[in-house]
Amino acid sequence: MNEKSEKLIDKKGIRGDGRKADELRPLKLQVGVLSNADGSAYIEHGKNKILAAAFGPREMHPKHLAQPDRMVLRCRYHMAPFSVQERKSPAPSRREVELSKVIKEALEPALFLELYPRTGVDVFVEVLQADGGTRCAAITAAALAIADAGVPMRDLVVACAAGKVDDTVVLDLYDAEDKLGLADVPVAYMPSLNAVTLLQMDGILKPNEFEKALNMAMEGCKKIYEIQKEALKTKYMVVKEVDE
Amino acid sequence: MNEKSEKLIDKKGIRGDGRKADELRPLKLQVGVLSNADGSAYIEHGKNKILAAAFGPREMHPKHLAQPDRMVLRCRYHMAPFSVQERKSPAPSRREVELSKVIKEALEPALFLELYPRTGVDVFVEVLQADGGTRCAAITAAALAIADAGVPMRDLVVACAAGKVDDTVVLDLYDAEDKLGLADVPVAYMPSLNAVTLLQMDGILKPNEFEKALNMAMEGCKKIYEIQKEALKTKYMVVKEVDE
Amino acid sequence: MNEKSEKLIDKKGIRGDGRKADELRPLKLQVGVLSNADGSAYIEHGKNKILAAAFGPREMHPKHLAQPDRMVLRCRYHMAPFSVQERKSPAPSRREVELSKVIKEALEPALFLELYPRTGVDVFVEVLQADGGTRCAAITAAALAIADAGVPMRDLVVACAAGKVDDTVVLDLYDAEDKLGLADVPVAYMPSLNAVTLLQMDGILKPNEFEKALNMAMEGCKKIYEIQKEALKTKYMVVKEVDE
Amino acid sequence: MSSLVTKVRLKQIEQLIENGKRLDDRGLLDTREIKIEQGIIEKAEGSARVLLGKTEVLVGVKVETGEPFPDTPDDGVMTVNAELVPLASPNFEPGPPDENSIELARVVDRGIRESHAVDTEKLCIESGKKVFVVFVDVYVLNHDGNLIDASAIAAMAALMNTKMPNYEIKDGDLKIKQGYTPLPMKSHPITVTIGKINNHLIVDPWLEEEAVMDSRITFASNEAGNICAIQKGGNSYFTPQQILEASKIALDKAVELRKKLNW
Amino acid sequence: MSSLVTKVRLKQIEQLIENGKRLDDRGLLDTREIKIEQGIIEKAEGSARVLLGKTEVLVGVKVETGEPFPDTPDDGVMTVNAELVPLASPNFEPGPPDENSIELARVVDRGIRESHAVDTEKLCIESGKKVFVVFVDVYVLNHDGNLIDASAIAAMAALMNTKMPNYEIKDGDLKIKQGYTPLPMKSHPITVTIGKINNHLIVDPWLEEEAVMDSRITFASNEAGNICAIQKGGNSYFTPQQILEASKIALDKAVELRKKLNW
Amino acid sequence: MSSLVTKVRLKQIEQLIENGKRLDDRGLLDTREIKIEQGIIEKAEGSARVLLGKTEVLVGVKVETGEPFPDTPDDGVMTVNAELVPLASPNFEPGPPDENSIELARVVDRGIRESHAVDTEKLCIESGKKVFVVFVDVYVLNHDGNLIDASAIAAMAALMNTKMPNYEIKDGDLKIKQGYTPLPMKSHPITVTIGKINNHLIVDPWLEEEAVMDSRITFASNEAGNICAIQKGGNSYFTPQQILEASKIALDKAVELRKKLNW
Repeated sequence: MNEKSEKLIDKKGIRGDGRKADELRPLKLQVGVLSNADGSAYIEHGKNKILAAAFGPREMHPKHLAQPDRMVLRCRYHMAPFSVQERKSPAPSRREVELSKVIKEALEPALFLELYPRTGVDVFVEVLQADGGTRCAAITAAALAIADAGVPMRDLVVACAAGKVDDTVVLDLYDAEDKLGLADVPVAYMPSLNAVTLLQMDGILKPNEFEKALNMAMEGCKKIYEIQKEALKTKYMVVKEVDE
Repeated sequence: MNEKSEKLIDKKGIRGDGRKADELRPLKLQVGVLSNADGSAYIEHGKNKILAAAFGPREMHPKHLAQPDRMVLRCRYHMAPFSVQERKSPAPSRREVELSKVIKEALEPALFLELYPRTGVDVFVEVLQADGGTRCAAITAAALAIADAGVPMRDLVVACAAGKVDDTVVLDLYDAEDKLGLADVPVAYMPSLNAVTLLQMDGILKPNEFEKALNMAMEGCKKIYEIQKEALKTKYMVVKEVDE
Repeated sequence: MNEKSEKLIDKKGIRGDGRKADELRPLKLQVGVLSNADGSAYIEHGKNKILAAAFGPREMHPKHLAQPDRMVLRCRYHMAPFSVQERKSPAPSRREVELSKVIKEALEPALFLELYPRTGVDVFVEVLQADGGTRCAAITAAALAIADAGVPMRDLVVACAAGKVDDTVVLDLYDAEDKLGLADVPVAYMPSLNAVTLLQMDGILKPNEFEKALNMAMEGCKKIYEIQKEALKTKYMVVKEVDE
Repeated sequence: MSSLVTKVRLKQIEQLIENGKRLDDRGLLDTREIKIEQGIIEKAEGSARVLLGKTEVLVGVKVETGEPFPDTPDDGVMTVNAELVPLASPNFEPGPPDENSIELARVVDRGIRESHAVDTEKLCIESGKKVFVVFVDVYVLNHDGNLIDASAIAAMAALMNTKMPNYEIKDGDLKIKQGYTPLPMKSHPITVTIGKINNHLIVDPWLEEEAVMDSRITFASNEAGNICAIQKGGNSYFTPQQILEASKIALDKAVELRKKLNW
Repeated sequence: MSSLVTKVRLKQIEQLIENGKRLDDRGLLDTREIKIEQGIIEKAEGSARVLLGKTEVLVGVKVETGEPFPDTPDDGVMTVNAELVPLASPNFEPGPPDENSIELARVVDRGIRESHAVDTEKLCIESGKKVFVVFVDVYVLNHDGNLIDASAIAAMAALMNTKMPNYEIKDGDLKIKQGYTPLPMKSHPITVTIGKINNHLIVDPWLEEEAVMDSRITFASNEAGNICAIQKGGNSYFTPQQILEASKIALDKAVELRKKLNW
Repeated sequence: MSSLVTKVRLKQIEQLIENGKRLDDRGLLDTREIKIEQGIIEKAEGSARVLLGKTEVLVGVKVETGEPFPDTPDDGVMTVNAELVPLASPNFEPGPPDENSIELARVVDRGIRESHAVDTEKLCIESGKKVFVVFVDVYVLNHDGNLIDASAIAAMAALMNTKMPNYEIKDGDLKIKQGYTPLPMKSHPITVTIGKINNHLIVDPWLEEEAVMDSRITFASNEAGNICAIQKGGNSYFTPQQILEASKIALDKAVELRKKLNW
């Protein structure tokens, strides 16, 4: 994050894209969008456009990675070459490797790993367009994809960032705020269990600012959680209608 | 291929290297040239100099690639670093990966894959010097190497290109025609089965030109087929003499 | 090596770092320096600082590398990025691959490979600072690490180079002599068996110079051998004291 | 592939085809429905999503500057890459491009390059030094068969959607000006793939057919009805007669599609 | 990890913790003893070896010249790489960096970068063309748990030990002068990791605890007591209350360590 | 290797050797027949094919221009690469160079480099900026043992066959002129490898012998009878006496070969 930020919030407290400090970007979620995956979801969060797919529980490949006492979750977070300003090489960057790991660790607490020993679930995330906060949007979509695959979950996982722009703690940073702001705090959360499953921070925050950002991010998560549940219901309601 | 070609054929219809439109380059084939391979062949086709070796049918390595109901054919087409004008890195290029695949698919129709379940045949092609039409010369040699390894075949596979240079459909393009001509149509063929097993095209051809090029290429194949059979006979006749 | 060397030895026969022709650099050896390895050793030889660790005999991983009739020794010689003047990429260079192989072949003759069929011993060498003669120092430390792991040995292996600087055959070249000298002859040796297990040479030597260098290197090895045995004793004496 | 479709399914497909029918109710020479959506990746200079039945391909085009190839100092560079990302099929695995994605990229590339679809001569900024580089990234999102045609159409649709910044050269330096120009194009090739099952030719094979089919052959053709690229694939053969028949079908289909797409 | 520590051992650790004790006799909020040795790699521009209990990390710093990133033409470059070399643990294998070493490098990098520890603005030689590049190579020599804190402290100690050649710019060329200057630094972040076992928070978990712990959370903080980087790891969760509690513990521990290290 | 040759075969080889004989009827100190063919790859600047018994190696030399190494700004660059291509042996696999091909390349390189065979000082075009780069690519076509000697001889024969374009420097630019000059060379090292089986030394071990032999040692020597490179290989040892004996044999053999080859 920057040391000093240009003014990104005007005198009335309105941000560069017209939002108030604690306002989310527009968000759209769709479940069951890919026919070959066992479960899938598509998210548009601001200008982020991200697909997630889940395969499994299925036999591990290669077999020696299977665990005798639990299911193995694997995740790949990957950006399309055209998703960012400068074309990105399709080979995984160090950033993508790290994000794949923290996303996996954000989703694992939601799963009953011990229920399916010797199997694996693979979650693949493709960022088609990036606009700040891709890891959070990826988690929100990935949790839906896992649910859509019929894998039992303790709760959905939902993610949202808060951060600091100018002197203000704000919710859900977009690209420009991500680059020019003072701090970014991505949070993944299971609302009904009050459990934080991902937490990272870049930038500089006073302890009280951090507490405020954490709470704001969790409030954001709760709002997205409602949209998430709605998206899941919508798909299965449609299915029900077809069945009748 | 080029959009416009310089004049490569003179008024008498004679090409840059002295050939007529439907004439093949000089061609030399030798079978059983490597002592460690189960089968091998060497081809000089124009200035192309290519070695092919076949190993198998043998146990697959790694084992998990073996198929329960059929033999697996693997091919590697590879160019020596010194085979072309500018030194080529020995790491396989995308072109070499694609050619390995189409060469494999050109040879497979000649094999009785279901006869040797759980086994593999590996064909390795090394282009020692390249002069246009290496994939065709590679197939012609590879088929001989497989036959030399004693693997039963429906027919030999033989390959030759036709193409368009200036306004003329010509047989068996050499390097300069390949670069400056208007179209190139490599064809692999099993003459006694009248079966085309490889067909590609680069450039622009009218449908009737394409038909003419396809027929011309097959005629070229038939001529090379005779040399191929001769080479095979020569080796085994020599063996016979030695035995007596 | 150079064709012509600047004067590296003064008129009194004293070398750039103050040593006489047949004098070793200061040498320090420590055994059992790493708690996770089965055996380990640290060497300071001149300004070389090198760690070696041994793991095993243990199950081979991957399993298909295990040999039904003998133990497999694997070695990795690796340089830290900060060990040399210009930062070195951590990916193994061709030089490191070759040295890993010759170091393995220098250590193997000391082991009773047939005693532990189906198992493996892994030796990892990390050069933390390089000052000429790293392969020799690495072997001296690696042999101690193997001994420290409790793997039975025919003898310790000890290594030292001799070479030619100006007109003189000298012992144990340091960095500047390695770069500006006329020849370098690294030798690994098992003193009690009178067996040379590594021998390489760079540069130009007359046959009688080579013989002299070989003998001088073996004399150097014998001196280091005493320090090696002392280091091993010191560790196990300490252990003994603790036990009492 | 035999594990994908049981032999029962193979027989079923063969019998249907012998009666001129297909599992998904198409006629032998029908393509699946094609939907094209352009411009959906705003951050890319061009993009298009193509649905060919359930096969879904997204292509993004990025335009950057770089060096020309030494042998064509006055031409811009166009390069095609294809990723078979693992969410598209249980059979795709993460990792560097394998022979299938490399073949896909090269066949799509060949159709565009050989028909001179992109006018690379207009992409030169400074001869021998600086040219525009057009990156065409093919992203397969759902694999339900015939990736070549879906990718080739998506790549062309994305290129036709591509906008480049206006610029001028001042004292050898590139200056970006206001506004955008479309990528200069000279031709609009259309790619059609024919499958062969038991000596029957079918257009636009889908996943279940690909699992049992003998071979495929792809033809790219331009506005003039000329062929500009061919690729045979699969581990069986075609007779010369079948090839000529397939080329006629493919060229006819291309004319039909060209009308439908208004290319 | 369950193979490393038997369930018996897990129970033992849990019971100890519930009584405020640990296997190695520490209190729940005690760090292991830290030993720092600087300057041991004379050929590197800076170096430090840190022993955190039996965990041993060596960091070497090389300073070279190179190009700045296009978006920060006036800033030098700082880059962190971590190698989990196989002599440090029977579980480390030779090969390119895996997700664990990449995460380690990036967390160490983030603490240094986000706190602006290295004054990269002073590392510019010629705007947009030539800057100093500071390579921080983290070398884990023995893994006995909590690699993040040991590596972060060693990286900072090595940077504080780093000497750069004096230089001047003459006619656009870099001329090395006599003598050395310390690497310009603006801040000295301290990194503290908290583990969670059965809803108990422990400071500086060691190997046996890591094998059974639910999750960890790392806080880097600067002289002003502000947080400059956070990383949660592990396949379980924290409640928001646990996070706030952990942040307070980590910040307090950092103050304590800062005094002890005199940073 | 024990699977290649049964123990029966090992015993047979040992017994023969104890009687001064070998499986292929050679004496212990005889090399196999050597055939050298130069210039067979017309498109390369130099090439040679060597048959050493049934071992077959093809070396191609390409001469291009590039940058010198920073520490030798006035020297051209010579680089050796070796490929154990899979058609040469059922035990060679496709893929990046393994330790065997890297060792082979480096031993061949060392013999040429340390004897100063190529006069790299004459390959400088512009000090510090542009030099000739000589790529020596060793291609093993059939592996019947003793790849080092066959490759080293083939590399030297290819270098001796190498023709460079005549050129002049005009205003800092390289201009190619008519005609060719031979690559400038200063020395012609010859490489001889000795194997050890049961304390017996044999010259030029072939495949069946390599499978059972204890160790090998290679000596490269120049016209003056000086040693310019040594490499011991294999998982056994030599006594110092054996080494001196081997060095004498190798130097004698080199003299013999030098006469035969007229180098």
